[in-house]
Amino acid sequence: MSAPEQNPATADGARVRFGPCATAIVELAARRGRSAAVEAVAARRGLPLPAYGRATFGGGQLAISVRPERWLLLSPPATPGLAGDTWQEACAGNAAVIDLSSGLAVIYLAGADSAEVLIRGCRLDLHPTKFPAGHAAATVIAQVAVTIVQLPAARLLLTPATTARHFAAWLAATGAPFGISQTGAVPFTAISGESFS
Amino acid sequence: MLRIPCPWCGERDEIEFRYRGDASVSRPAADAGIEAFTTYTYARENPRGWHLEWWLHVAGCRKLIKVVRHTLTHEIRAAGRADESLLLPPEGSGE
Amino acid sequence: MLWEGLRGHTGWPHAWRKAEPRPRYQVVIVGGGGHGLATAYYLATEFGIRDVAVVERGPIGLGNVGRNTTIIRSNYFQPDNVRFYEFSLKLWEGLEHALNFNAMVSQRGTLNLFHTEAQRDLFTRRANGMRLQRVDAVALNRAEVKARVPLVDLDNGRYPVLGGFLQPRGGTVRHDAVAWGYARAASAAGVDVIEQCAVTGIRRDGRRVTGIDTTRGLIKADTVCLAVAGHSSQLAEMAGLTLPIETHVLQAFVSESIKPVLDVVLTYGAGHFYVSQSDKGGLVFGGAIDGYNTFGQRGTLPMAEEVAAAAVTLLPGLARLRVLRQWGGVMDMSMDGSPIISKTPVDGLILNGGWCYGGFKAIPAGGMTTAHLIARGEPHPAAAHLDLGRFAAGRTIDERGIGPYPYLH
Amino acid sequence: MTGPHRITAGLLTDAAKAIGFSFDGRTLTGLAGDTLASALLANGVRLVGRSFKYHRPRGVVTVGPDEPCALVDVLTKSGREPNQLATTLELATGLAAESQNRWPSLGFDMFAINDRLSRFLPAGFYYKTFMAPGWAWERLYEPLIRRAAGLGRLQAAISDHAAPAETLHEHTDVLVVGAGTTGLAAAALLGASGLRVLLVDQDVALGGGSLLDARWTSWREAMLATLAKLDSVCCLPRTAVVGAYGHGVFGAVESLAPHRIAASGGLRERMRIIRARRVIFATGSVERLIAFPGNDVPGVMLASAALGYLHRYGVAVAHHPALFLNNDEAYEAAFALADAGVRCAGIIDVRPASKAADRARARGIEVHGNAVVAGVTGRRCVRALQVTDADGRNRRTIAADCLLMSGGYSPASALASQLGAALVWQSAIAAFTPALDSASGYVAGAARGCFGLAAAAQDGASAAVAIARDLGRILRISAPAPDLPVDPQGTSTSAVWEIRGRGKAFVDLQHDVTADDVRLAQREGYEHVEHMKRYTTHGMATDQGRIGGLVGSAVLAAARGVPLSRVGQPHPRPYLQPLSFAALAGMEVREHFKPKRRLPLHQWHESAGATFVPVGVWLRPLVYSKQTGWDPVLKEARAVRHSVGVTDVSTLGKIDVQGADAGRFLDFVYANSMSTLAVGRARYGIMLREDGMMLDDGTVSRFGPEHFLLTTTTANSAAILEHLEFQLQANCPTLDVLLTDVGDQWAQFALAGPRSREVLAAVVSGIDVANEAFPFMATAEANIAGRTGRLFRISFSGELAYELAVPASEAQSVWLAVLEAGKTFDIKPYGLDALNTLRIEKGHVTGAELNGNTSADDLGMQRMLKKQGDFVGRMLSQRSGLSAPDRLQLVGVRPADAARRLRNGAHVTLRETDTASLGYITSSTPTVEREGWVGLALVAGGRARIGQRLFARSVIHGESLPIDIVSAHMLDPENLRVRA
Repeated sequence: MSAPEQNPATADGARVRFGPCATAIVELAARRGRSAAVEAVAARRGLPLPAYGRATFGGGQLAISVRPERWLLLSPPATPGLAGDTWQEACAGNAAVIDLSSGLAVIYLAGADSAEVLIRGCRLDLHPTKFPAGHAAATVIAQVAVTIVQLPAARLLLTPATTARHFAAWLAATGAPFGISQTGAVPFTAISGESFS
Repeated sequence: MLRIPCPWCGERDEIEFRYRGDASVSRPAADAGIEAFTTYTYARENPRGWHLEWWLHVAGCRKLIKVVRHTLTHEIRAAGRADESLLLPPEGSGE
Repeated sequence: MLWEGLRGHTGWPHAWRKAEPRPRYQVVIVGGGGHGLATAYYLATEFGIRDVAVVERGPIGLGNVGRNTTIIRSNYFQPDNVRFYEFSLKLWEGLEHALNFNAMVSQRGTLNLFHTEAQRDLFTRRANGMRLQRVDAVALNRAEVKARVPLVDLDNGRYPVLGGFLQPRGGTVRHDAVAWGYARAASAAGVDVIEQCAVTGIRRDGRRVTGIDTTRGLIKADTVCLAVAGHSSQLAEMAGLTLPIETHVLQAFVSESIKPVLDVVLTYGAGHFYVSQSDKGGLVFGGAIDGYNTFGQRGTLPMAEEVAAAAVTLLPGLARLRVLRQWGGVMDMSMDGSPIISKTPVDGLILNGGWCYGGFKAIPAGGMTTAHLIARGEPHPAAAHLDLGRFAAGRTIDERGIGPYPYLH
Repeated sequence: MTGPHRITAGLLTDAAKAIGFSFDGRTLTGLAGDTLASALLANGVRLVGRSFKYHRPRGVVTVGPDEPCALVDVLTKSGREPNQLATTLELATGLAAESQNRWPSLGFDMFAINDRLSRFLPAGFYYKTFMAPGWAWERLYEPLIRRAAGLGRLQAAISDHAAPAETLHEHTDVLVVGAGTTGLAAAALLGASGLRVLLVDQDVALGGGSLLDARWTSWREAMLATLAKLDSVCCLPRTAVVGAYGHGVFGAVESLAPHRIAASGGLRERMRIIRARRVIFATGSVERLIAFPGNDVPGVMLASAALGYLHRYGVAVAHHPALFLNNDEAYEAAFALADAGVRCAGIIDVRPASKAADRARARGIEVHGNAVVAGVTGRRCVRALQVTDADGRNRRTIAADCLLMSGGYSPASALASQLGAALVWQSAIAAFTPALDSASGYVAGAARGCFGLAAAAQDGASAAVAIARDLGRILRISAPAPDLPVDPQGTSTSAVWEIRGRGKAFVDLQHDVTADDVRLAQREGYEHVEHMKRYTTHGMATDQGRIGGLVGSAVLAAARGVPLSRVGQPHPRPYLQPLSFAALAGMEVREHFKPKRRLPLHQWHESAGATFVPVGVWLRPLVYSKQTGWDPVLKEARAVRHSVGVTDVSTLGKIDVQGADAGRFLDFVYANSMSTLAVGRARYGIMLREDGMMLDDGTVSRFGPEHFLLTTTTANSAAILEHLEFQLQANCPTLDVLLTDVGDQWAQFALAGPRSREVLAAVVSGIDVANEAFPFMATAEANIAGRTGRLFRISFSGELAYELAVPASEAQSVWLAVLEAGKTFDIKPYGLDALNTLRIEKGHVTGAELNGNTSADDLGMQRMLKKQGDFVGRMLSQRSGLSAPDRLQLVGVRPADAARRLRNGAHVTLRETDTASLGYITSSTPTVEREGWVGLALVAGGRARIGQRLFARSVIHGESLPIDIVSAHMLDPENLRVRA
C-alpha cells in the first residue's frame, strides 16, 4: 500500500509494464446439467478444467473459470487442434462452444508495482494471501468489465474488445506515476511459460 | 456501501450488481388474468425491514442471486443462488 | 423587526402552537411535512375547514421537506405533469405574502444542459409542450450557456455541451422555511399541529375510516389523509392497502460556502447531477437514487463518487472546492414516476404520496389539490390524472418512459 | 528563531529550514513543519480573519482540524482556493494566503457595521424581512445577502481539471481510526497476532495526545518501532476517515505533504475506500469552548491549542496568558507554558477546588477557584478579563494578553454515530459517549470517555483483545508494552456552558451564532435541537460546530428547562472533514468520465474523415465529412437509394442463444413467435415490458435447431442482456438455454442499395445469393472475402440490403474488400445520419419512437402479438388504456409546403394557433428522392387522421407550419425493393 512517490520508476519504467497478448479464445458453456460431461471431455484432451474462481494450464491452453459452468480457454492463435471447431465436435450436445477471440482483448500486466496500479481501480482484494497464483475473478475496473487471472509472476487482464482502448488508456494514466511502460505484443509463451503450483 | 456476499464470487461491492426487485413475488400463471398481472407488476410490499430481493451480478458471474437485506439498516443476513429458498428473519428483528 | 430589535427580541411568539391532540377532528392529516402542512393550511384558508389536525411522529419539517435540494420548476414531459407543476409554481410565486414568511423564493432559473441531438429533440419537445401551456422555456446555444454559467467547461472531454434549455421562472426556495411558514400560517388559522405523535394504527368501520391510533391516544376523524411520502406503504398497510410504491433514497450534498459563483440551477445531461448555490454561499448538489429499496436516510459512497465525478467533469473549476455534508431523504417512488393524489379503496382515506423526485416543488399544488379532494370529494382539475386507478387501467403517466421499475430510474 | 513567539524547539518543526510565505501581502518567515497558523502566531499575528455575519475580528482558536475561525484563501497559479484551515495548512515555500470576508482590508472592514446593527439581525431575521415590495427579493435583497454571505472567494480555473486525483481500494482485517495511545496499543497487539491492520490518523504524526506529553515519548517511539516491523500493519498518518458507510466500508482521505505533492505531479489528496472486517474508533475527544461575552476576541483560544503550539511548533501563543476552565486536564497547558518560561496570568476555575489547582498553586500559579470569566476587554486582541465569582459577585479585572479556555472534552463520536451508535449522557465528564454494538465496531479510549493517556492505552488493548477473539485469534499479552507512564490523579470536570452577561457569547464562532440566538429560536418554538440548528445555522459551518456544538445544545436545554441529555445534539453526517471534489471524484472524470466504446473499424472511419458522435458510450461515425449541413448526408443516402452503400452497424447488441429450449425461451421474451422460425431464416421481433409497453426490437436468426442469434438496438444492448438473463433465471429456471454476449466478437456491416447483390456476389463465395436462392430474411454461414462469417438479408434502409457479420479482428479486411468490390458501382460508406434518413423515409422506428411510452398498437404492430402462449407483457398489453383511441399513434408527416423543414420536438396541433397538443414529431429528415422533408410523429388517434392537414408548432422557434398526416410507411409500402 505504498504511495507512488515512494516507488520512483526506474529509467525504463520496468517496475510495471503492460502489453497485448494475442490469443485464441473459446468459451465452453455447459448445457443444463452437462458440466461434468464437459469436464470429462476436457480432461480427455489433457486440460483439467479449473474449479470456480481458478485458472489451470494444460494441453497448451489456459482454462479460466469466472462464470459457473463456463470456461474460457486461451490458446496460441490458430493452433491446430486447439481451435473452437475441434472443441465444437468434442463437446457436441454437452456445451455451447463460442469463439470470443475477437470479443475479448487480453492484456499482460507485470512488474513490482502492478498491484499498486491495480488497487487504484480494482475493488477486489488482490493481497497475495487472498488472491494467489492460479486465482481468477471477474470484476469491473474503470467502469469496464475485467477478468483478472493471477499468474505466478504476472497478471492477465481480459476485457471487452470495444472498450480495450479505453481501458488501456486508463491503465497508462493510472500507471504513469509509477512509470508504467507499454510493451509490444506479448507471446502466448509468456503465459504458458509461467508454471502454476 | 453494500458489500454483497455473492454465493459464487464472495463479497463484492454493490456497484458490481444490478438490483432486480422483490424476489418473494413470482410471476402469475399465463392465464391468471389482468388483475393478477397488475398486482404482480405494480403492487409492492415495500417493507421497512427484512426484504428478499434479486440482484444480478453483472460485473461478476452474471448469475441472478437472492439476498436477504434489511431495508433500514442495510444489514445482509443471507445470500443464495436463485433456486435457493431463503427465510426472512422475524419482523422487527435486526434494527 | 425594528421594534423587536429594540426590545431584545423578547416578544416573538411561537411560530406555531404546540397543540395537544383532541379526541376528534373533521380531518386528520398524518405527516407534518410540506404536503401535510400545506394541505392543512389550504383546508383552513381556502375551503373553510378548520377542524383539522396535523399529526407528526417527530418534530415537523425534518423529513424530505428539510432534506431536499430546494429546487422549484415546472419543466416536465407529460402535459398533465406540466399543468400540475406549473400550478404549483404559480402558487410559489405568491406564497410568501400569503404566509407572511420569507421562504426566499428565488426564481434564478433552472438550466438543463444537453449533449446529444437526441437530447436536443427531447428537450425541444418538452419546451414546446410547456410553451403551448404558456409556461416559460427558452433554448440556449453553447455561447449563451457559457455566458450564463462561466464555470461550465463546454468541451469537457467526454460529452460536450451542445446547448441548454432554461426555465427562467424556475429556481430555489429555502426548504425549512416552507415547513415553518405553512405550520405557522395553518396554526394561526386554527389547525392543530401535533408533534411527537406517532400513528400506530388506522381505525376502520367496514370500508370506512374512523380515526387513528397514536402514541398519544385515539384520534377520531371523518377523513384521514396520509401525507407521509417515503413511508406511505407503512401507513397504508395499517389500512390494509398495498401501494404501487417503493421507497428509495435520494441524496444531496452541500459544499463549503463561498462568494457567489453560480446564479442558476444547473442540470447535467450526461450524468446524474444538478447544482445550485444557496444564499448562504454553499453549493447544493443532488444525484440520482441508488437503485435499491431503502429506508436509510443517509448518504452512500458510490453516489457521492458519481456526483463528484460529474461535477468535476462539467465544472472543473470546482475541483478544489470542498464538500461539507452528504445526506439522504427517502422518497416514495411510484410505479410510473408520477405522484398520487387520490381516494383509496378505504372510504375517507386520502393518499398524498408517490412524489418521487418532485415532492418539494409540488408542495403548494399538492396541498391545494389534496385539500380540494378532501373538501369537495372530487379531484382538483390540476390533479385529476393523479388517481390510483390509473395503474390498473393502463393510464400511467410515465414521465421518463422507464416503466414500473424504479430501480432503473 | 523565526518570530518573536518561537521560544523553543518544536516536535514537528525543523529549526534549520526557514520558509518564506506571505499573509495579506505581508512577507513573513516560518519553519518547515509549521502550519500557517503556527507560523503566524510565531510572528505574533493574532488577527487572521473576519467572521461570517458580523465581520468581527477573529484569531486562531485551535491547533488542528476543528478550527472555526482561522480560515484563509490560498492563492495558487490555477486560482484562489477558499476556506483553507490555517491550523492544518502546512507551510510551503512561497505560500501566499489572504484573510477572508473583509473589505477593504482585514484591519478595517466596512461590513463590521453588521456587528453594531446586530440587534436587528438576530437568528432567522431573513425569514421575517425582505419581503416587500414583491419584486425586491431576487433583485435587491437576495443579491446583497448573497454577496455578504459566503466566506472565501473561489476563483474557478478550468485548468484545475489537470489536478490529478486517485482512489485506492483497501482491504484489511481491522481498521484502527486514530493513532493516539489507544490506537497504537490496539494496532500493535492486533498486528502481532498476524491480522492485517490499517492504522490511520488525520495528524501529520502518529501519537495523538502522547505528542503533547514528554513522559510518553519513549513509549510512543517503542510502539511505532514495533508497528514498523510488522508486515501485516500499515500506518497511514495524514489520513482522515471522513465517512462510515456500513458493511465495513469507510471513506478516508490522505493529504500529501507539500514535498510529496511536488514529487507526485501535483497530487494533493488520495481517496482511500477501506473495506474492513472490524473497526476500532480510537478517535479521542474534542475540547469545548465556553460561551461567555467576548469569547471570540482574537487571543481567546482553547487550552489544548496553546499546549499544541508549544510542543508541536515551539510557539508560545502569548506572553501572559490566563486560563478559564472546568477540568484538570487543561491545567497541563499552564504547566507546560510555565516550564517554557511563560508566566501565567492566572487560572480561573469554575470549581471551588481541585487536585490540579493544588499542583498549580504549589508551582506559584494563581488560581481563582469558584470563579468565571464574565467578559473580555479588547476588540482585536485580548487585553484584560473581567472575572467574577461563580455567583456573579466580586468582579475584578485581570490583565492578560490571551485567554485559554477549556469547557471540558467531548468524545469524538461522529463515526460511531454514523454506524448507528446511540449517545449516552455521562455526567462524570459532562458529555455524550457513543454506545455501539460490537458487531458494528468498537469505540475505545477517550472516544468513549476513557480519559488519561495510560487508561486510554489500556482500553485500546482491551478492544484489540476482544476483536482478535471475534476473528479467531487468541492474544496472550493484553497489556501494551513497554510500561505505561502513570496518569496524574485528577478531580472530575464540572459542567459549565455559558456565562451570561452583556455582549455576545458565541456557541458557533464560524457562523456567528450566539447563546441569545439559541434562546430566541427556543422562544419562537424552534426548540427541537434540529429546528434550532436549522433556524440559527448552529453547527452547519465547515467545522461542523465541533468545539461549540454541545454548548449550543446546553444553552437550548437550559432555555427549555430540560436536562441536556433530553435535548441531545444534531446527528452528525458525513463528512467529518471537508473533502475536495477532486479527491471524491477520483480519476474517472473528463475523458475517463464514461468508457469510450469504439467500433472495430474506428481507425478506418477516422482516416476516412468521419465526424464522430457520442451515442451512449459509443463513438459512431455520423457522416464521412467534416462539412456540416445535409448535403454530405444526402450524398451518402442517395448512393444507397440509387446504387449501393455500406455502413458499420457493429454497435447492435448481439446475443447468442443456444440450448434445447432456446425457441421456447424466445417465444416467452418476444411478443411474436420465434420457435416457428425455420433454420436459415431471420425474423423481425419485438419485446414488451411486463406492463405491455414496447421494450426493444431487433432481429432473430436461426442457425440450427438449438441455436439462435438475436440483435438488440444499440442503446439497449446491455439492458436487454440483463433483461433476458433475469427472465431466464427468475421466470424460466428449468429451461435449457445459454445466453452469451457476442456483441464485441462480431463486426457487422449493412450493404444496402439496388446494386448491393452484385457487390455481395463479388465478395462471398460458396453461396448462391440469387433472389430465389437467398430471399428476403434469409440467413446463412458464408465465406466473406475469405473469412468465415454470417450473411443476413435484412433491410433497415428499405432497399435491397444484406448484413455481413465477421469476427471483429477480420473487420478491416472484409470492409475493404466490400469497398473494392463496390468501386464499379461508386459504393459509398454511410454514417448514422444517412442511416437515419433512410429509415425515417421507410418508417422504421428507433429510440425516438421506442421511448418507453409507446405500445405495440401505438406503433402499428398490434398484429405481431402472439395469440397463443404466454410472453412478457402479454396480459397487461390488453388493458383498455393501452388501446384507447386517443393514444399517440405512429404516423408519417410531410410539410404542406415542400420548401419548409420539419423540426423534431415540434408539437402537432389541430389549428395553427391551437395550444392543445395532439402529439409531437419524433424524427424528421430531408428526403432523398424528392423535394422537402418527411418525418415520423406520434399523434393522438393518428391512424384515423391520415389524410388530415394539421399543424406542427415549434413555439420556441416561433413556427407553426401546416403538415399532412400520412402513413408511416412513406417509401415502398409494398416492400418491393427489399424483395427485389
